[in-house]
Amino acid sequence: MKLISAIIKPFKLDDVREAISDVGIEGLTVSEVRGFGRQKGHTELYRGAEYQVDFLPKVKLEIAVKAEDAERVIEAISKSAHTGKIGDGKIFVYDLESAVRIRTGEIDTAAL
Amino acid sequence: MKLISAIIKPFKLDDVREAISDVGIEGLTVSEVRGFGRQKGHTELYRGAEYQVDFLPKVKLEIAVKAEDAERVIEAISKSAHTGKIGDGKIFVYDLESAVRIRTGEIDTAAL
Amino acid sequence: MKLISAIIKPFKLDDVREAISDVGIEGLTVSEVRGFGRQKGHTELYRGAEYQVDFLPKVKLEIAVKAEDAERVIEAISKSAHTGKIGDGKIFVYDLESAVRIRTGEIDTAAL
Amino acid sequence: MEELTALTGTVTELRFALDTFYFLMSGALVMWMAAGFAMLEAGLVRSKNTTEILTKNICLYSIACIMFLLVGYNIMYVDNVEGGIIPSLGALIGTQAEGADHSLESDFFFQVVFVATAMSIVSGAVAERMKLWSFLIFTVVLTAVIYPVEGYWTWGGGFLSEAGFSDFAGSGIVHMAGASAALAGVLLLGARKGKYGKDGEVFPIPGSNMPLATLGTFILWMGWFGFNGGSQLLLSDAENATAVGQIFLNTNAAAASGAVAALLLNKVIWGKADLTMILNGALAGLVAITADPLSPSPIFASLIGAVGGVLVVFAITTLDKIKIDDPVGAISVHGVVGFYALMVVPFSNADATFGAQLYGAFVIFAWVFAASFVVWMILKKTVGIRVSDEEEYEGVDKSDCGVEAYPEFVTLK
Amino acid sequence: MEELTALTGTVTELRFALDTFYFLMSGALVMWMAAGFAMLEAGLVRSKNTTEILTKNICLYSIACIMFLLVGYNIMYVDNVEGGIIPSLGALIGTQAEGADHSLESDFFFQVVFVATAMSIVSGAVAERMKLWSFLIFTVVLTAVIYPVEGYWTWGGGFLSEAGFSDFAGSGIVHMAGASAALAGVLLLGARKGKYGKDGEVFPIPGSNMPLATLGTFILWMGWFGFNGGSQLLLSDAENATAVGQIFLNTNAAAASGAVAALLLNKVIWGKADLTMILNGALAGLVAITADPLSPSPIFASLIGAVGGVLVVFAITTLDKIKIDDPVGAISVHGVVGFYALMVVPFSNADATFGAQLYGAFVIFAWVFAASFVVWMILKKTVGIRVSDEEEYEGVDKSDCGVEAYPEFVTLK
Amino acid sequence: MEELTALTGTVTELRFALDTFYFLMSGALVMWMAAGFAMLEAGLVRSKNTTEILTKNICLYSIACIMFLLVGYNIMYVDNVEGGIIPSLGALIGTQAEGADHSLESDFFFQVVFVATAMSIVSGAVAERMKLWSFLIFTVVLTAVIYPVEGYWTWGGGFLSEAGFSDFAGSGIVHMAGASAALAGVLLLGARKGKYGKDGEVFPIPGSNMPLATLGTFILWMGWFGFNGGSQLLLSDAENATAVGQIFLNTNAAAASGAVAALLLNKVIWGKADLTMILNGALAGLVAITADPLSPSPIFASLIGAVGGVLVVFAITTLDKIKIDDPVGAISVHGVVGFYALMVVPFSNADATFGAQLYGAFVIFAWVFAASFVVWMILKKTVGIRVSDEEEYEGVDKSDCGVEAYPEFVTLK
Ligand SMILES: Nc1ncnc2c1ncn2[C@@H]1O[C@H](COP(=O)(O)OP(=O)(O)O)[C@@H](O)[C@H]1O
Ligand SMILES: Nc1ncnc2c1ncn2[C@@H]1O[C@H](COP(=O)(O)OP(=O)(O)O)[C@@H](O)[C@H]1O
Ligand SMILES: Nc1ncnc2c1ncn2[C@@H]1O[C@H](COP(=O)(O)OP(=O)(O)O)[C@@H](O)[C@H]1O
Repeated sequence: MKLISAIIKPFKLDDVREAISDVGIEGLTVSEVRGFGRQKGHTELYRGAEYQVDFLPKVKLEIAVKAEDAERVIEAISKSAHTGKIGDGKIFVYDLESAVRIRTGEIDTAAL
Repeated sequence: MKLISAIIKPFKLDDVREAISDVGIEGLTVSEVRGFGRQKGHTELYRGAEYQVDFLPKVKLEIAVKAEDAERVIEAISKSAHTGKIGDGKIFVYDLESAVRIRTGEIDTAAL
Repeated sequence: MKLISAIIKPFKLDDVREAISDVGIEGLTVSEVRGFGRQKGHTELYRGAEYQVDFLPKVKLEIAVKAEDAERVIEAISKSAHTGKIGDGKIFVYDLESAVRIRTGEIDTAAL
Repeated sequence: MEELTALTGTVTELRFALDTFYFLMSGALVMWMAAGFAMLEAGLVRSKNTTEILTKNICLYSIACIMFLLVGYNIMYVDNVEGGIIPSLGALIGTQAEGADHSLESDFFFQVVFVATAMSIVSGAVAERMKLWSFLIFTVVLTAVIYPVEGYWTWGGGFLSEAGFSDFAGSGIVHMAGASAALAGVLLLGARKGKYGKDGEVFPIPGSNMPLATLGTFILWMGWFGFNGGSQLLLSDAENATAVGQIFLNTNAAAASGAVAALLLNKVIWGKADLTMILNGALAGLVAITADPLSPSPIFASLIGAVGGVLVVFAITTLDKIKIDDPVGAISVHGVVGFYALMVVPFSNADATFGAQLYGAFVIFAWVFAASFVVWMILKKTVGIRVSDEEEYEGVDKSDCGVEAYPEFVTLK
Repeated sequence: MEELTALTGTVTELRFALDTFYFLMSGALVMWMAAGFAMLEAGLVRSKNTTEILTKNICLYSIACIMFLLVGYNIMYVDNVEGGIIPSLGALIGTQAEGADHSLESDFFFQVVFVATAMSIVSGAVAERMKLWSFLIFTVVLTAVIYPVEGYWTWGGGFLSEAGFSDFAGSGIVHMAGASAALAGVLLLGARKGKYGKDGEVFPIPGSNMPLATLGTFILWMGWFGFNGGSQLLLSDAENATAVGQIFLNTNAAAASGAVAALLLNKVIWGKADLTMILNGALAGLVAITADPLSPSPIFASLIGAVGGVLVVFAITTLDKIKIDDPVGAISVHGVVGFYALMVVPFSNADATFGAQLYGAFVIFAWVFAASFVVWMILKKTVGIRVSDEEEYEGVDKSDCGVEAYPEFVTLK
Repeated sequence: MEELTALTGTVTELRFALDTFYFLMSGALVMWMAAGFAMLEAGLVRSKNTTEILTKNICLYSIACIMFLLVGYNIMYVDNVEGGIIPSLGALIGTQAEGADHSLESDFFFQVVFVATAMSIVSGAVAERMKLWSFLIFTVVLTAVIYPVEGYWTWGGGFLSEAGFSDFAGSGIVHMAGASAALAGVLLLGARKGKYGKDGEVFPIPGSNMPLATLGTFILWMGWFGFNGGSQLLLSDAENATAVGQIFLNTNAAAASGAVAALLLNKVIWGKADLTMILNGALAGLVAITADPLSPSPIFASLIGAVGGVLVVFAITTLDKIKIDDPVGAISVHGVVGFYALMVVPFSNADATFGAQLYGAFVIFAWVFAASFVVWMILKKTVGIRVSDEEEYEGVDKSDCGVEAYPEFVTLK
């Protein structure tokens, strides 16, 4: 099994979710994160002093998938999260050793 | 070493923490996440239009443990987070290559 | 490639970011987490009843790096996040199988 | 001579106008207290129950206005027997009396906002677990019948007023009455899940928004100038104007002392300044002076308020010990301190006696508690008064209102 | 005799003083409505657009005060022809008339806050997507010219007042006028991104802060006592004082009934108590009674308010169906219900006729809508009225103000 | 004849009643400013220091009320020598004078809320790093002694009033005085950690809640009608009533112009509309007109306010450059603009001279700054005035109050 972790632009979340579900994956976990990268933050102004807000709000998706599905999911994310502008984000893939579905006790691919 | 990542129902957090500490693990890191899975969100109503709030608030636990402890911790989580109702969540296990305790510089199992 | 995940004290974030960028790494992803460990939370008081707030606000950094950079980055974090007081946090290292830069489709080390 | 008569008429009308205006301004300030209760309670509950408590507050005010117009005012004030127990029944507000000091409509407006205050007290105590609709049905009964009946007994000229019971602006009639209804509800409702441990531990459930709670307290403090100041009922001559000034001064002094007393007590006992206790202290000071804001000297008023501020801190912790769960401290502030306020009147007001005060307090409590208990019980047996465990866990905003209070903010669950 | 003359003078001055004071207090309450609109709108937009809507609100109030002082008041009230259409032009507020009932300055103060109210209505409807600076330029024109001109037609003694058009406190002149300007803006502006789906779905965009929205409503409710109560213009004799009391009572009753009607309707249709609809219901009740808060009996006033509360719920859902995107419901509350308010006057006020009401409503709408449309259009063609897609996505707080409303809080984007 | 005498008596009492009522309403509005300061400051500090600033605000108001009752009012107003420097000492408020225009109690009530205003100014400037208890001890001294002494010099008939110093409603006596005390505190306290870089950079620390800050400003704006309007002290004849109307109009115009001036200046310099600057601009307009809200024409009042709005923007950025860290801009708004307000009086008020104004400003500043400096210094040497670095980092809410302001919300630390 693989764990795909994708950092994307927040407003792409719905598109990505749809794309993933189109390739047959229903489960995922999302968190609000802040990204630092080539894309720079913006300058804010407060009481006459400018300051740099470096971080950018991003959304992180974690999706556990069967090894054989990984390729398709990565592709689906790549396409649906793509805008071509800097800051589109990254997809990282790790090896997932095991998985448990708490409700049923099913394990590994059955748990996904 | 293993990294156990568990996605559970928020109101189970205290129970799970207790169960884990009962098997001798004291350290863990928690984050607020949103889950999408078989369990569906709820419908909200706003000014006469209904809409689906898909995501469900979940809590993600990350626990680094010695390889030999992994089994016991997984079991402790499985039991304490269990309600039997859909949406109980998942436990994922990864291989953890190395660990450092920043305060002391201790590494690997000594750092946990 | 390696994925370095560091849990640090929030007020050290700026220092750590600087230290990492000094060793040539520009990208990272940050999230707000809560830590439980040896460092205990604090007692709060509300309407005459004391209660223990166990969790401590921490910040989690995730940094994907080339395998050969890992050592240097870990050291940079160790140093810059260090206060010597309990609760300084942990650094965890995983193996990262692959990476994709969504904007360009570049993969693996080129994507970092 | 004719001119003099005309001028006398003009002056009489002018006094009527000023007294009416004074009533209307006071009433507007008391109306504003509805916002105060709404903000205070919204700040002291968890974010998942905030929309519902706001809904309850705006709806209870609205229902109180409607029911008091339809029957409540009539029950309380119109065509009643002097010194009686059972009021006459009827609808609407009657007709303007000849030679009245102010317009009937301004009187109604000033009175109606008091009913809403009494009901606002209830909403805080039963927050975070009571069904919206059962609460609203109870609101109908309290504002149409329960409150007007006991209001008649004193302010409407009923048997309590004849017995010498003295409650200037309603520490008992409004505040303790509201708290009595609340207590009956809380007893039947039980504590919030997770509030008390198996071994008697008290687990605090902090309110979600301190600025709102503070704003609510300031609003109430401001509105109370109308509440107490308007209760003099007349302003247009030197004696009455002076009295109203005295009332403003005493009301303010009592609130300030209540806050400071709670602050100091907190510092002594716990070493910290728990803001919510200080807010309750200020409100306790206000309730404490409400039974007689006119007779005490400013210094004595300050003392009365300070004792109120001390009392409320102990009341809150004591109620927690006996597992009476009141998220905002309403029973302590309005009930315990309301009772104390009644009992302290004879110290500065020679017309009041401890016996009459005790008698009045007992009668009001007995009636409101018993009547409320019956209504809550009927509701419990029929539609139910408590939300399901799951709804309580998820927050009543979702189940009752469908709208979250802060939908965009990430919260700790 | 001399003494009598002196005393008569004193009494006359005293009346003047009381009526002036009554105006000033009423004006202060209406000024307070500016805060109410600001909070209501800040609560009903998303957090990323909150600083900007606050900025718009405080600036529009300020601009309204300046423009109305410079030319608006003059256009509306000074040196105009009775029954005319085109007002005389001039600057500043003129001079105190001999034998006036109250001071000119207090009159100006009471009037100026009304202009701000009209403009506040606009800001809510165009929220979350209109450029700050275009909005402010429009504010200049509306408060300097568009509103004063139509204000002159009725309240300044122009042709509508001669035609028998009756609008006591401004359901049409203030509220429907504001909504007409808003409608013109919204039509040229279009809906917020993501509000309507390709297949006609309506995607709700929940407001970010319900306590603020509720607070705003309570503030408006309170301020409305000044808005309607002050519109009697005189207080200092028995008849007028009684009238003002009646107005307070009716205003309160209509608001309460509007809220309860919206609550019940929501329960019946959707099974839940949508707080934002209840808030809009209360405001609808207030708008509904504003065209004539004096003539109806309290019961009839309640009915008027209740129908307003029902109407607003249907108006909001209907506007959504035809894709008119109004984040706070301003067009429904002030426009639809404002029109209804005008049309219901003849039922209780014998001096009003349906014909004249329809005529007045039509004239006001036509003028304000057309004039606003032209101004918005010019702005659109020149500086533009809508922010870029990216700015809209990022939130206008960043692009227009540079300051986020809640910079420390983690929000769902 | 007897009837005439009786009627004259009635009318005299009626005037007394109206003037008392006017005082009480004005006082209630000024009391409301305490909530305004609390909300403004709560919005402009970080969330981790919000509970503590709320605690400070409600406690300082309360302490001010107690201390001014006990000794402050006596020092300021009772049994003093005309034209003197050292006031007589004594306790409580004295006795009602024969033939006074309004009740003594209403006078006290109106005066006491001014003291609280002065102290509220301090709390904002020293926010986010000063120990709660040291602050409260300072509050006792300022409200019991420092303020009453300088108050006596002008309003109590002391040597400054004799010297022709003119400060109608307290731009100097209240606002600049508060700012002087604040400045002394800030100098001894130092800047917040992380506010200034080693190389002189200014790192902004944005406030956590813009709607609260805006609400606070609107509350202050509203309350200022009582602050300035009530300072006419009399209302009940045509001249005074007209004056009060003029004051309302000018106060409103100055605030509006201050806001718009700050807006335009921000646009020109930085291209954005920084809401917090606009709020400060409105407040600067209010402070600017407070030294004389009666003499200027509305247009001139607008100018005065506009210059105030410009001044405050430069003052804020300048203070930052010299590393005087004032989280809410209190020293700029109340100090810098307060001084300017005093100096602008002679332009419209022929009775004032630049010499006397400068003299008065100097005396007030010197006294309040020096006396405060001494008190702050003693506190610093004994109990300490600044929290530890760790407490400052963690937020003073935890260390001082034990209660977080928004415990459920996830924030960026
Ligand atoms: N080495 C990295 N490790 C972890 N996260 C990264 C890394 N580099 C970038 N990111 C994440 O990806 C986001 C986008 O990266 P960025 O360099 O801004 O643009 P792009 O991906 O288009 O080159 C960043 O905001 C950050 O969250
Ligand atoms: N494939 C997956 N990858 C990552 N997280 C998942 C995955 N499937 C489910 N989850 C997480 O687990 C939670 C529970 O899953 P769900 O399918 O709703 O119920 P259950 O675990 O009872 O079958 C989801 O809300 C989501 O956070
Ligand atoms: N086994 C673990 N797995 C995951 N996170 C941990 C673990 N142990 C500690 N942490 C994280 O590291 C933080 C610091 O750990 P703690 O034991 O308090 O101090 P120290 O690292 O100085 O020994 C914790 O707050 C928690 O977030």
